[in-house]
Amino acid sequence: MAYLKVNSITKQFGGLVAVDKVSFEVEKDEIVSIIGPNGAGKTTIFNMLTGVYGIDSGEITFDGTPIHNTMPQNIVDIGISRTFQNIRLFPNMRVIENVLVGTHIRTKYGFIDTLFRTPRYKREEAQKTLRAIEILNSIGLGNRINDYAQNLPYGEQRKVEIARAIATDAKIILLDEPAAGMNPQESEELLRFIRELRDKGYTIILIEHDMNVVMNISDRIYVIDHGKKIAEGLPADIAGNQQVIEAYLGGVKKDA
Amino acid sequence: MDKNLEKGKSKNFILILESFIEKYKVPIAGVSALILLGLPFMGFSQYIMRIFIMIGIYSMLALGLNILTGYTGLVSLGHAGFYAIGAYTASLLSLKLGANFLVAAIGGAVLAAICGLLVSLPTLRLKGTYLSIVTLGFGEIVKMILINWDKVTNGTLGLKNIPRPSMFGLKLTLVNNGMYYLMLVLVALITLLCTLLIKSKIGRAFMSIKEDELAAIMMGIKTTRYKALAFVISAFITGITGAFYASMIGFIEPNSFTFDISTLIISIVIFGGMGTIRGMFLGSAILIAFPEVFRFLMDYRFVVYGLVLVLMMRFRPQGMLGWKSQMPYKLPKLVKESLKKNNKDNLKTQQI
Amino acid sequence: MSGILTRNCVATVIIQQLFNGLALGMAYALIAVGYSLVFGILRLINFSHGAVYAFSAHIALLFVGLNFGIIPAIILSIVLTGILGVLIDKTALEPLRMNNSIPMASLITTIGMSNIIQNLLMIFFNTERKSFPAFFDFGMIKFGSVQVNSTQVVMFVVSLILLVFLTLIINKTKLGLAMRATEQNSKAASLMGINTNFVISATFFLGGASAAIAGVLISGYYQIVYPGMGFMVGLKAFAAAVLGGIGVLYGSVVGGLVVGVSESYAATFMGSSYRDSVAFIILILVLIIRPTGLFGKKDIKKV
Amino acid sequence: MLKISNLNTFYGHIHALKGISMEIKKGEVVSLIGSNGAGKSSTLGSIAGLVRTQSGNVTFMDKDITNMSPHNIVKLGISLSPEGREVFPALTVQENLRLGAYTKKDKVKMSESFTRVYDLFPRLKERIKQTAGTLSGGEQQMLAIGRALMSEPQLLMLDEPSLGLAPNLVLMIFELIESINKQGTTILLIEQNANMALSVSHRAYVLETGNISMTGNAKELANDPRVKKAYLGIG
Amino acid sequence: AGKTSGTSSQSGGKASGTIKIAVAGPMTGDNAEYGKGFVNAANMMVEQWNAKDGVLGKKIEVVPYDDKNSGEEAASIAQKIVSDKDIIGVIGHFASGVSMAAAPTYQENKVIEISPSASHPDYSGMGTYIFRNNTVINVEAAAGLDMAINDLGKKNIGIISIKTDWGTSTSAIVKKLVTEKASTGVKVVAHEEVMEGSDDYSPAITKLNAAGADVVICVGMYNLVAPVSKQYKQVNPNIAVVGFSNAYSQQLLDLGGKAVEGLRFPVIFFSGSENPKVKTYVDEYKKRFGSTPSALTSQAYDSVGILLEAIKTAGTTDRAKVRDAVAAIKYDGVTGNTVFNEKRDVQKSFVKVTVKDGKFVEIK
Ligand SMILES: Nc1ncnc2c1ncn2[C@@H]1O[C@H](COP(=O)(O)OP(=O)(O)OP(=O)(O)O)[C@@H](O)[C@H]1O
Ligand SMILES: Nc1ncnc2c1ncn2[C@@H]1O[C@H](COP(=O)(O)OP(=O)(O)OP(=O)(O)O)[C@@H](O)[C@H]1O
Ligand SMILES: [Mg+2]
Ligand SMILES: [Mg+2]
Repeated sequence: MAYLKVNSITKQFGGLVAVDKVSFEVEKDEIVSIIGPNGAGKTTIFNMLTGVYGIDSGEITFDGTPIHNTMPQNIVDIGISRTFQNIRLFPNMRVIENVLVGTHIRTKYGFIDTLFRTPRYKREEAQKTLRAIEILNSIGLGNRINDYAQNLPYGEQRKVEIARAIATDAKIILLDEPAAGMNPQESEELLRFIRELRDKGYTIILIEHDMNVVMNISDRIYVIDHGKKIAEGLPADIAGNQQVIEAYLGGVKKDA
Repeated sequence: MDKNLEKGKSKNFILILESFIEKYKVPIAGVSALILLGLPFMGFSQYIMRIFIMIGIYSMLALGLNILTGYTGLVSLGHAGFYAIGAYTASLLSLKLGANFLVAAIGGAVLAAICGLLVSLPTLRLKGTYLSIVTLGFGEIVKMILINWDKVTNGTLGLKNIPRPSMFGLKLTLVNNGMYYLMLVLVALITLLCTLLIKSKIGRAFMSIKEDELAAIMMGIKTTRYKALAFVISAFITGITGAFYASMIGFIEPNSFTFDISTLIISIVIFGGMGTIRGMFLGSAILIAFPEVFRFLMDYRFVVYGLVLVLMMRFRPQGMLGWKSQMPYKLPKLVKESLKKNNKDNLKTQQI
Repeated sequence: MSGILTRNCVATVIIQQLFNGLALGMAYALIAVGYSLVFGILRLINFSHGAVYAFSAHIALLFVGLNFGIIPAIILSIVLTGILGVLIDKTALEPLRMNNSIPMASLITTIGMSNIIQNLLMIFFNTERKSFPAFFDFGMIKFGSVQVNSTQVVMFVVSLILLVFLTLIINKTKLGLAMRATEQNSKAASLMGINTNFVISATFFLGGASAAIAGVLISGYYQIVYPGMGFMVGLKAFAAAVLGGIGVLYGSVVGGLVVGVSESYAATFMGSSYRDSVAFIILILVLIIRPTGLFGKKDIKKV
Repeated sequence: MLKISNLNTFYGHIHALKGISMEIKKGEVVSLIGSNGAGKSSTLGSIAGLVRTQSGNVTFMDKDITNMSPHNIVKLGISLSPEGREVFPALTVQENLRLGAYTKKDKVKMSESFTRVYDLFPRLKERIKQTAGTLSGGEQQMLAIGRALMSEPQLLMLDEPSLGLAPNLVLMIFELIESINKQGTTILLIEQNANMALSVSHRAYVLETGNISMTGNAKELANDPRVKKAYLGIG
Repeated sequence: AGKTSGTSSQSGGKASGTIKIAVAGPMTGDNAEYGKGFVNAANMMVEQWNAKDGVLGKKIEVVPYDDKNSGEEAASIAQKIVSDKDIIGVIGHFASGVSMAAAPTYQENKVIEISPSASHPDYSGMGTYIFRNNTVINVEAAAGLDMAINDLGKKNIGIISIKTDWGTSTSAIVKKLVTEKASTGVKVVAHEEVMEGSDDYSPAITKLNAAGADVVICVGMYNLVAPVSKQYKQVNPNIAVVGFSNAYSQQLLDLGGKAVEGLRFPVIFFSGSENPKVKTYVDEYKKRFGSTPSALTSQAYDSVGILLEAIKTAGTTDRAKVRDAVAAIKYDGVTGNTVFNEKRDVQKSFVKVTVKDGKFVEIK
């Protein structure tokens, strides 16, 4: 059975069917991309996966257990973590604190430990801080740990968000347009980083409009249009798929 | 342009100030402790000593509210309610059951905390203003209960002759400065409590809720639980302060706990610098001392007081001491050690 | 206590109090609208509103005292109170907006403003209760055993007209559209060519003017004026505004009426000492069921 | 048409624009490229009056508009589709667009503008009554651009218009830029996708940490090795 | 309107050439009128003494203190007052609760507190230095009730009382007194407590009216009595209203207008009195402050006189001796003969007053 299995999920807003019986599967250690025109329902799928929206019908199973009735605050615990299409950091906290919040659920000390600064508190705080520094180093923000998140340029803020998602020790990471607002060089770096993540054993689902990123990195691609899945397959198949070209990619690229 | 250069400087100034404090923190702490402990011997009148105690009381109240408003972002306009609950419960425990101060104060604080929980539970879904108005309502409802529940609270007549605390067989009063020292102990304990909480995953969870609740939820933080916790801790601190206040003043009535008290506490929090601990002391020192110092203004006293609030917000909206730390993040000791070791290891491997 | 009352009496009392409550509620609604307007545009609880309301009554009284005649006095009061609203914004709040300071700073500013206005009123008008002319008393109107005070009818009708008028402004005029845009995103609004500071000032003017109308009506009803008159009324009107869904004008009306009527009944059947908290008890119950008040819209923020 | 000289802009202590000067002639498409945090958006903000400048000045059609308030600048015929979309979340698509034409009095022209925007973005027409806050990211971007077009400005400033748009729409946006330029609108463009931006522009400025480091003909810049390396991801 | 013209001095510490009297009460806030009245009265009295070379050859000075009518502020001020060695005594504070919050500090530091307004039975029991120059509620309650039952001949009594310490205690006493007279057919048909500062009394009135009250005993200040009379007369023009002495002030007439015609209440001070002492006092007060002094203001006036007289009798500023002199005093002032009993309370005789043609007149 697939690692993450989405079976015919539907979401309606009033009369609008934003996601219409969409099914897909993700295997462990895969990078799967979801692409599709604006308003196709991609972000909505992420919101359903993470419990932000309840699903109207269908089911989602992760590692064999159904998760579609899980509250959003419990999704991370199960092992799914995400970034947002519009960056949502904790702007007045430092970069390292942002990432430490990500480690929150993996930090087990309690109220009493906090008040009495028990060895357990000290040990765990140290462990998690080291972990946060390690993640930030690996994403290239090692020199930024002391900065307040809001003072970072856009591209770096995106990276902090990814770092924070990784810090939850999630097994699956959902990235919603991580390369938006990055220039070609920066998205190149990002590409490298996402690959590294996969190699370290993370499973990644990616929403992205930057075809350079999508085609280079994805193991498989699903295409959504008007809430429905219209294609799936290897990058090369998708790039050549007539329906996808019409609905999404548009005419011949000018600058290919 | 000049103005901005100045701004740049002031930023540097904060860094310099902070490094200075960091460097000399032991002597600074020592001297402040000495001054605080020595105040009663400096020949101040009882009236002045009483103002010091009031400043201490409001520092505690501000510290309590700061947990909720400054760190968690939940604006309470009804903290006078928790204050009243602490004061009344403790007073009743000592008047009717003869409980000693410690027991009475903890009783008051616990009941306030329970009320904090009760207020928070149904209201945690509420956002911003909606939450604020509920807390405001809570404060008014507490007052109504105090007024109408004559049998227990003695209604508008209030409670009189609330005993002073006695410790080790000594009755603490204003005259023997016992109340002053008890205040210092309480302020120290509450400050410690706040500091410990803030520098932990609990504090970070509070702050993340303030910054972006949805993002916090998506990080797996059980925001409802933490918001309730913030309420409980805040109410607990406020309740204990109420108990102390009652035993200091000896007489409480429903009108001691009006909406004005709630707004005064929140003004102190913002005036001092929301989300900082240092600001609470300065904020209460200024706002409590102000009406006393400016008694000579007579009728205009509270006009000027209002003016001070307005001007302060105009020129320092982040509060007197409300700057964000410019110092590097304080890494836990263990982390620093292991980072050092790693560096050395790296060097070694490089050398080899 | 109600054991003393006979059944017939109870019915009379119930109806009588309904009228009392409705008139009072309409007045709350008018004040609530002021909170709602300002909140609607700045997301700010304007704590100075109660003091502004008290100011209006004193100004009217001042001009009555100077023999201006009641109608000119009222008009002057409405205009001057509107201007006071604008002044509060221009002197204290606009600079804060320019600095992009935290919302709490504005809140404290309005608390400070409230202090200033109320204490100045006390200095210039003294604290004692002063008599205000009953300028719209046309005697009692009887319906069977129930008597309705003509002042109550006037209060109800005038308030209603005013509220309809304000609702029209907000929903049907270009100014209204500009107000809603400014509320949503003032930066974008200015990029659309909207003079946001003007729009905000206009809102404060409307808020002040409606407070003045409420002030004059209520003063004429009770015939009492004093500097502290705005405090409790202000808090309850604020509760009414939130109850109805703050920022929604007709919500303020319903909220005001609910508060007014329930307060009257609570005072009658539970005792007057309960009246001030009823508003809040109802408010809390409503908010538990509907977190944004009766008619409030949820904040739309897409994930 | 637009002239900026020696502009300095600060955010608190951050010196975001360090004395930049540039000029845009009527009928041109000029793009502004530079990496994250270079000061591109700050430049547009300074022109539109959103950000106060400390020194230097901005003139638009020989009128000094330095530190004028945004709503007055809009009236002169400058329109900005800002970074981060900035739609009115609780208002409907229709109302958002209506606000775009706030400065216009002519009812007929306004309905023409509506038709034009809905033709460009049929998706917006489908969502006419939906509140803008619930639109998808890309739909909001369309709305922001559409809204900027509503006032039929003389100078249109677009801050990363292609952000979050699907590839087909990105192509459409660039076609749109060319076509409205042909109809006489002057355009100032910021794009991360420097490649495409340069391909539709006449001239370009390169911003580096608050300074203009290069300027010139768009085609020439696109072939400049430094630009290629830093912004086009080539080499 | 009245102006406070006291010279205020904040200097504390060493004894100097003047004798100081503190006047403490609300100078700001909702009840500022009362505190200011106290200060006006004190200044008038002190100037008279100073014109005659003060007391013990020293000038007298009035020092006003603002307690905002809050117990907390009062306690703070009390500390400030007791740390000024020149202050012999305090005239104030205003509300019973506030006076009681400050009393322990005065008692501990042996400073005389004479409240012209506190009426709570427990107040003077707070200590040997704590005096009251206001009638205790019981006496006044009996006087008011007497007017309702005997003078007006009413039997169905309704009570509206203000929910403060004073209002609660007074109305309880009135009720008790009525029960004692139950055999004569008098009864309390309804009792409604109202909140201070709520201007709408219609719920209470509706209930009293429905219960068939033919006389209303209105336990509150002028700011309760006037609106209640007004609102009640709209519902029942024939209702009789009886008030208490602290409703006695010019504002009652201003505010009540026609509605307070026929209102009756007992007072110990009557400004329209033929007594020449009272007449000169009232004229002088009117001249200086533009209004008629209220009962409480006049009691403050006498309180200052009592304190100064006691200092003179004691022949020293030693507070303990002055205290004894106050306790033993027989003072003939504008509010009648003042003698403190062993509980440090006063017993005074009442004058019955009613409102006629917009004026207070004595009922003979
Ligand atoms: N809360 C909501 N209420 C109403 N409609 C909604 C809501 N959320 C999303 N929609 C609609 O559902 C559709 C899908 O939105 P979604 O955000 O999933 O698109 P998307 O595929 O992520 O697009 P983009 O690439 O532009 O981000 C859109 O047309 C949007 O307008
Ligand atoms: N509101 C602000 N407060 C403080 N600093 C800011 C603010 N806006 C921008 N900055 C800073 O000013 C500099 C220039 O920012 P600007 O947004 O103009 O860059 P940009 O070139 O548009 O970058 P991006 O490609 O990320 O949009 C950056 O260092 C940024 O951090
Ligand atoms: Mg999306
Ligand atoms: Mg930018």
